[in-house]
Amino acid sequence: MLEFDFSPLVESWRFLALGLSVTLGLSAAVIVSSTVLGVLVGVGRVYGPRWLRLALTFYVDSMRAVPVLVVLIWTFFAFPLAFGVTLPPLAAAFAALTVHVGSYVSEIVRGGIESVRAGQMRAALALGMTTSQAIRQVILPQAAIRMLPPYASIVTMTIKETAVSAVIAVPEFMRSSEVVSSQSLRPLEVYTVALVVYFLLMFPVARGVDRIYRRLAHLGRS
Amino acid sequence: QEPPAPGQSPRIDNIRKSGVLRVGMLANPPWLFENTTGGSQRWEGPAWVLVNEYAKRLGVKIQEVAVSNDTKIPVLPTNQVDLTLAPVAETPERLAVVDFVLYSKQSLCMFGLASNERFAKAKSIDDLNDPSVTVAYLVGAAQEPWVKERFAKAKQRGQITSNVVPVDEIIARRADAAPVNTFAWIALSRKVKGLAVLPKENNCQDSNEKSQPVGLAVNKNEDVYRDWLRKVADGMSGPLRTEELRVINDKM
Amino acid sequence: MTDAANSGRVGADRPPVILYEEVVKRYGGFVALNGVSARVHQGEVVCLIGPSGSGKSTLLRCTNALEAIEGGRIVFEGQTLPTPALAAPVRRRMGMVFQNFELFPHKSALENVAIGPRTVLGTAKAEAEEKAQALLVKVGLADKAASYPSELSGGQQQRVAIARALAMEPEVMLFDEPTSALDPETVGEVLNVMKRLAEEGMTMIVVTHEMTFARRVGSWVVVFDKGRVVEEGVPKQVFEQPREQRTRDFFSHLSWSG
Amino acid sequence: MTDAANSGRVGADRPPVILYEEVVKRYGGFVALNGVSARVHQGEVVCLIGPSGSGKSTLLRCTNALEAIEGGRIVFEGQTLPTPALAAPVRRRMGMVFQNFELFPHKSALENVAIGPRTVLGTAKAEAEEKAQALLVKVGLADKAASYPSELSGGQQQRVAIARALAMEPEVMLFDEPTSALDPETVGEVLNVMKRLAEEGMTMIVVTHEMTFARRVGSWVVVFDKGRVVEEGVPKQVFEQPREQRTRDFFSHLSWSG
Amino acid sequence: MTYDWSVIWQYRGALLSGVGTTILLSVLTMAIALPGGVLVMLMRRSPIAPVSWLGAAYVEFFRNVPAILLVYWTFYVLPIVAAIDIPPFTTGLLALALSVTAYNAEAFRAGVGSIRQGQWNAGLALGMTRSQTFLKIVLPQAVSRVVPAIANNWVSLFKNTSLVSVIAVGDLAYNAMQIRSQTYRILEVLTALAVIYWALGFPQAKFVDWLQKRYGVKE
Ligand SMILES: Nc1ncnc2c1ncn2[C@@H]1O[C@H](COP(=O)(O)OP(=O)(O)OP(=O)(O)O)[C@@H](O)[C@H]1O
Ligand SMILES: Nc1ncnc2c1ncn2[C@@H]1O[C@H](COP(=O)(O)OP(=O)(O)OP(=O)(O)O)[C@@H](O)[C@H]1O
Ligand SMILES: [Mg+2]
Ligand SMILES: [Mg+2]
Repeated sequence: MLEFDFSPLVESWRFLALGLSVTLGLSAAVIVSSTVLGVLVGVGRVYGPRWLRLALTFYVDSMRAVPVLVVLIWTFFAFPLAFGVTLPPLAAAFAALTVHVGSYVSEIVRGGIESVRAGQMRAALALGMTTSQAIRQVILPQAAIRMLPPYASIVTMTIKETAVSAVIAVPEFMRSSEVVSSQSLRPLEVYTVALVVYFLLMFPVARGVDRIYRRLAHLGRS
Repeated sequence: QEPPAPGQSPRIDNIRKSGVLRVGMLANPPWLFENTTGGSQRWEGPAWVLVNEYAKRLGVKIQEVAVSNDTKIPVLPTNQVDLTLAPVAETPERLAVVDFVLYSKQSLCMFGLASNERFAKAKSIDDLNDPSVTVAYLVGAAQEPWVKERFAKAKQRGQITSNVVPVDEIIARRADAAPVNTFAWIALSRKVKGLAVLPKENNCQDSNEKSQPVGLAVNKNEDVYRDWLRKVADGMSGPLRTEELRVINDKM
Repeated sequence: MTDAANSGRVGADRPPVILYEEVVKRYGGFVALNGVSARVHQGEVVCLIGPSGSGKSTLLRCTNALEAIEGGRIVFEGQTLPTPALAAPVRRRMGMVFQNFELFPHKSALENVAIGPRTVLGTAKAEAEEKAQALLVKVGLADKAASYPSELSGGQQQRVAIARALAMEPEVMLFDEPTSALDPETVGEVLNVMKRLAEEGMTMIVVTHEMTFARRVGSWVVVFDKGRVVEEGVPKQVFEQPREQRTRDFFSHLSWSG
Repeated sequence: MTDAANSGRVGADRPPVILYEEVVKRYGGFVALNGVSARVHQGEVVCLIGPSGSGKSTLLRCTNALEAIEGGRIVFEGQTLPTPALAAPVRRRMGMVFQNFELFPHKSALENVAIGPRTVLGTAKAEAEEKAQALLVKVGLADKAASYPSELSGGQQQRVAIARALAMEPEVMLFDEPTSALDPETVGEVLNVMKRLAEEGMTMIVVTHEMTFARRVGSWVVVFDKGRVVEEGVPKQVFEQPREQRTRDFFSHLSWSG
Repeated sequence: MTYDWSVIWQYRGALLSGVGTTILLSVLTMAIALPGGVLVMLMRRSPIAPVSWLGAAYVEFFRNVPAILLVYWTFYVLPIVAAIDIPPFTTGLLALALSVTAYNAEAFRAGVGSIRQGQWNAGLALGMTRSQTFLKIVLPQAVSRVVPAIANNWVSLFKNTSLVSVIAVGDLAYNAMQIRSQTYRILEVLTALAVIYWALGFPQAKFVDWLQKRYGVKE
């Protein structure tokens, strides 16, 4: 039975904190961009012309089929070959995660929109609104509230997926943990702490969104 | 050594034009040590000294590109970096894809838990080549082909990670023995108690197992560029050795 | 339509606000409207009655160009209705009230009433809200302006929905079973508001199962069955001397007399 | 309860099947039943009427021990009701019919009717289904045995629900607004079935907004308001000479007379 | 860079065996996580506070840690702190099953919760006990509503099996990494990996959509 020694973690706390801040920053950026992408794709899949719906469906289903790890490494290596531009690891991770998470967001957006009763669209149109006014003013705000609980899972999923970007050496928390573990030769301690840190990061997000949702739910119930 | 004149190496011309030298970084002490505990300097070690010399002579800045065990070689053919500074050992497999600029060497030892019967009863590294023994190695590292050949009779476990030493495999008794280079062993034995090493003589420092040169890697077929890098490295062998010893003594 | 068919019809001399000519609507193979001809004159309260599934709601949705028709035509103020995609300008001149209220749950009562003028007419916020408040007063909900739909009873929600439709100053109001989703006790408050509207001269088409309302407030009753007009006439005639067997059948199902 | 209060009450001489004594039921701080005392004799059809939220459904749920009460007691056939956890044996002696039918959507009409005896009494399949078929005949649905609830109209679903409750051969039937979720045209078919049951002597408690039913079929009417019994009496008296102002208020809200 | 796609054919054996392991791992994981999910869901619904609290804690924990760390931790740390030693495949299976159980429990809970209280009351009113009502009335209805969510979990699981590669279980991702490290044909290998996952996963995703249409909650 071995003793645990957490001192390398304590000594490297600044380095780890830097990694954590990259994790948080990357997660936040990916959440924002994939939300924008997801809303566009989701709205396109519900209201778009047929060819667009087919194309977007193909994109979404492909993303659901392929592990994020593969998307990530592929983006990192294929992008320079295809476009002749190298992407630094952070940018590659941002792009790959946005494309991947965005497809999941779009599914939620689509579900949210479709769960709003058809009568709401009719009521808006009956007032003389155009379809796009109705979508923006009536359908999306309600869909947004209904989307909150699954959206919380998306946020936690995003945080988890940023951890995978360690494979292309994005200097986020997982990667800093790897560096500290490999130089201090204390992987067990480091990864145990990482497990706890990730939990502490995600749990409040999930609970917090849940609480907000409970307060807002009635505004989305038509 | 003056860098080759313009027109001789497109790579050097590009580096000069962009003003940056793109360098793939991954810690691997003692050659490249990453400071994770604060302090003024992020990187130390002979590799870092060497790359600074390159940058100075070319009159450009260093642009760090983080790499992992999975990406340190492939970033070269895909032209994401101008050189991979992350210390890499020269192997025949790698030589098919990249060229090396060598400035050091390493040998391997095998370590295990002192309390592990299968490891404790082995007198020499050869005794580990036995069906009852499980040997761990790092997938994608230079040790991989060596382990597969040297311990052909043993059970093998390849670990996919950016670790330098598969110490978790040993501590968790997932494997009985694993390779470690002579320098890392010094640090390992100091930091993790209860380990033992083979060969036992002189705490494994004289091991000749899998002696192989270590250095940095560049894309293949860029001979002018590579040759200039090699000349500079050869000219600095003294200072590089000193820095290597300093890191071993101070940092590991 | 012969003059005889319009006997006793008030306002039949005026030009029709809405004219249905052989309107046909299909859903896949199912014929929901099977050649409907009818007219609505200015100031009339036309009540549509008939069994479930007979096509009453469908006719209202087509009237508001929420759905395209497959045959015949609907003329509104002398103009044939455009296809749904181009109908926004027409729709803003008709008010529509739905069975399930369809208030916007994320907006307060006041915002629900103001959103039409704000979004569609570009009315300034202050002006739209002032007018909305006046309409809430009119439907007896002056004190509920800040409440959200989830905080209102069914009857209150439906009155907000009426105010919302009125905010666009429509030339005609379409009601689709406005009281059938309500608690029996709150039906009255909504019918009272509708009655007052009728008395002010609003042109209205009302799909309803409230026979008392049709009889007392309606100025013309149209009986539907299987996507067709079975009978029409002034309420007194339709309710007391129905000409058609199908009308009598419908009435006999409707009121339980044990 | 004085004898005067029972004047004209048919069957008041027989022992009560259900007796409510100062029943109190709270939801958090909200008092849903605030000291309800009443009785139901064998063969009576007791109609509970009153405004929405007055506690009628709550009383029925407590009667069936689906909810625990906080004060007073409910006596069924001489025995105080047990807590909900122990009430299964009592519940099988009462039949309950819900506003939203609550048929089991994954079972056919026949299986819905047979599942009670099968699960609770352990009746053999063949026997249970034979009896279920007979009950479906009784409610006029002989040909719908194999249909699933989603394939039935509202009125048909409610009749299956009644048959399902009857399958347990209950001593009393509890109805909670059995027709208020129905299309106006199918209300009659359900009321007819209920009327026939009443005529066969079934003891019934009926929460209803169908005043015609209460007046013609009910043998005793209890008026609720704010968790209390406001008035009770034979239908003729309650409807024609209500003693209480609150009863009159309720009636005036209920029927719209413009 | 030139491409050499022959490596894919050359190593087809390893890739196929990886596919086999991936499928086997997914199937076994689900086989554990389905009853496991029901069990945890029942715990969460338990009237006994500590039991339901335990169920909730279980779900929250396993949904809020990266699966890759979970796999690592179960494999390397658990044997040390708990002195139990589980072979790699079993460990991967265990870690995945623990995590998928949490997701399944949530799906079941949502399914059971979506059944109206009225259905409970209807069962109880017939004289059924709570457990009879649950088994005969609520659960059968919940199951069909849960099918799409479970199918979705299955698709995620199928992809997440790639995470067990960190503990050297010979699944598709691990074998592909091995081939890559031996040939340095990273783009070819990764492309093949993506194509294989896509070819296996795409039909599954479509199937889930179909299930959703057929059995999804419509109310
Ligand atoms: N979107 C639709 N797709 C297919 N069929 C439809 C659609 N809308 C209505 N129908 C069918 O058209 C017929 C007429 O429906 P409609 O809603 O107009 O009847 P209604 O007279 O308003 O009945 P109710 O009194 O029940 O509201 C019904 O049989 C209905 O099933
Ligand atoms: N589970 C519950 N939790 C909290 N409050 C409840 C609950 N059930 C009922 N209530 C409240 O108790 C009061 C009585 O409800 P109940 O359903 O018995 O009324 P009701 O007379 O049946 O009305 P309705 O005619 O609308 O069915 C209502 O104000 C209701 O909000
Ligand atoms: Mg309708
Ligand atoms: Mg009720």
